[in-house]
Amino acid sequence: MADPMKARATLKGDVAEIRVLMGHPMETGQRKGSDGKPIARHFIQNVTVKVNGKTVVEGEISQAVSRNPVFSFRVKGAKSGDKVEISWLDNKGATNKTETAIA
Amino acid sequence: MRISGCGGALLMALALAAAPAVAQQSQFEKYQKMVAEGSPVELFELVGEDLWKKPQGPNKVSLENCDLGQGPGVLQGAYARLPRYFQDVDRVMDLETRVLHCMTTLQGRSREEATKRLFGNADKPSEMEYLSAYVAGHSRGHPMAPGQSNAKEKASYELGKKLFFVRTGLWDFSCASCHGEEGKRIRMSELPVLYKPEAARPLMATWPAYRVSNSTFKTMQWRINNCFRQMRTPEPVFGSEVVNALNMFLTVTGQGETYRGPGTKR
Amino acid sequence: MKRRILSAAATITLAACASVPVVEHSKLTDAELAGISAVLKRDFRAKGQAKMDRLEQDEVQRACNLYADKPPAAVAKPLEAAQLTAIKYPGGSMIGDWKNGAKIANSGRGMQWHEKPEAPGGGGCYNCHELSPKQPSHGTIGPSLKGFGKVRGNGPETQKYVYGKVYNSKAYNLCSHMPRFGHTGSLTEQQIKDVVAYVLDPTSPVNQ
Amino acid sequence: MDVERRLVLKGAGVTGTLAFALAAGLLKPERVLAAAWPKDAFDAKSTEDALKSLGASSTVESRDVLIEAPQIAENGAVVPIEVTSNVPGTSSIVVLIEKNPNPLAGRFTFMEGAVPYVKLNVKMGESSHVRVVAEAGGKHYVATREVKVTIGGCGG
Repeated sequence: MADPMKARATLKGDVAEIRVLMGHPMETGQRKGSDGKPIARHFIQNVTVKVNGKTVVEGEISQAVSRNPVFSFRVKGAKSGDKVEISWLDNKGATNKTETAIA
Repeated sequence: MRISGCGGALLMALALAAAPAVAQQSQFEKYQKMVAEGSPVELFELVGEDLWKKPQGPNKVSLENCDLGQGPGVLQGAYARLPRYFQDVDRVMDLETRVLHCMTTLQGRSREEATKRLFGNADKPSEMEYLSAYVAGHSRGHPMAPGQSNAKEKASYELGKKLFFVRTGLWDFSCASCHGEEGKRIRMSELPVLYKPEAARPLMATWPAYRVSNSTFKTMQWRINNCFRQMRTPEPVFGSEVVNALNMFLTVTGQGETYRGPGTKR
Repeated sequence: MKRRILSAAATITLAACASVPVVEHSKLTDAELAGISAVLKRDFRAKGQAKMDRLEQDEVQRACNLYADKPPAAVAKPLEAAQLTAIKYPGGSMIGDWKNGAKIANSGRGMQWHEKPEAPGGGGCYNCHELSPKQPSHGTIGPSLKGFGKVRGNGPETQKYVYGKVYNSKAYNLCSHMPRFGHTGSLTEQQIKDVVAYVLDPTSPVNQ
Repeated sequence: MDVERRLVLKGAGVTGTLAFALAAGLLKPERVLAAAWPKDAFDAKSTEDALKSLGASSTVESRDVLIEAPQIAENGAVVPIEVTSNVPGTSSIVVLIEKNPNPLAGRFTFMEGAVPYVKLNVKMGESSHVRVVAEAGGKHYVATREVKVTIGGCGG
């Protein structure tokens, strides 16, 4: 099963609060597996948030972000119905994305 | 924090009585609140939905017609009314016991196959964990109201109550050894006095839950199993009367609280 | 708001407060305890080192269960005496290596079904007791033992008391929450001596 | 902002394009990612080195950089942190956990109406100061906050 991902965007006044959940192990490279061997570092490096196709937030993150990352962002001047698109790219080149509309 | 009904009044009284512990307590409360707000728990509901609707087993059917007590396929509020008595099996079942029953009856899977991996881990959560998240999510906003009218439901509660206090296992522990006195901790973890409604209500209204210390989703059957592991007993059988009775006792003790899970725990 | 939800659902929940019975830790009859024992044996399975014999109720567990952890002196005293007699004390000094004792006090491992029986277990002392002021992460189920040796000294009688308490707490208080670490083979003689040292040795951080 | 990163992550079709490019061996993942992610800053072993690598070696303390975090976290695996910069013209926010082996946890760049705000969960190996640096008009404003980490549980 692909890593699940979910976003929600709600308007408070003219600021949209965007919350995104990403299924990802965010391995630090310091943990050992059941075989005693270290588990390779595996983590999301880039997070991009777009509203109506325009990039509003670019995040570069490390393995220090917790497993199954959850982020909240805020965008001013957004309107109900605006399209929010969030994507990530990890250090192994895998990507995922999700979309939602501002409610 | 939500304070309501008699549990709330008691909670406030307790908070006042336990004044010296308040400074530390409030710090953990802030941590727990912030963790709950930033929880990835919904992801488990999302995957659970896929698994619920996925045809599986020799019968190649999904679990969508599983009867959780409110009729085949009814998910709304079903979890909040568990554990309860089921006539078709003439016994009390909690969420996981009933889901397992649906796997073996509806889907035609063997108990052996369906119970091969009930408790998952962060790298690979189990099917049961995902399904529990999905089903429980449909009870948000419903008051916790486990079955209590049938004779077997009453017997289950009574058995659970006795089991809660029974000293057993290599180290002579009962549930009450850790969860029987106000204001106690194991290390820095505060221990809820689970036979009292004011402690049971907020807890039972938030299981099953994403557990930070496991970095994954955990269920009530697991929670009870894991307590017995640390009590140094043998292992309770999944879905057995003992585990269901303890779950019934805890749920009845915490009843009336509005379900707001699946929650997030430390 | 909550009240409204409650009343709307009143038919299902009844009155939320009134319907929850007050729960007390009640005494059990012989028949009730026998019934519970049978249910436990039916619903549990041996796993790893955690065998089914762990569900056998010995006379201590039995008395505590029958009397809701408060047995009358006439019941408790003879049983405590029997537990005390069964303690196997080491010869000579009972003070081992406090540094190793610190590790045992900090480790909550041992005797669980997922663990290898040969892996060294811990005493989990910090789960319940405060000991060294340098370890702030301690439980509160048991009394604080900070500075125990400084207050009580470390003479032969005190050594014997602490050794005995760790070996079999039930010899002193029949329904104590504390496990019987020596009696159950959870800690070895040397390990208990090391814990005694951690509690009593003047150079141990517990006594600084 | 560097152009290459924009190219890599631009447009809805980018995931497919990138996946195709990777599969076809046209791009090595390391090369793509090195361009998109400040490796030297993330590999830095100290807060100072990480900030130097990001061009933020000189910072001034500011009350307009707000950090919301629990004083005590029960579990270092998840420490929630909420950061807001009220410094006018803030273009990016950097989050560092001083005692982590690699202190830099993330950099967030805001544009097109995004509020200089982010909430995230980080891992902390031990009790540590959390340092947040906001960039506005080429200057760097800093705030710090201590978070204590305890680890609970029995059974080992």
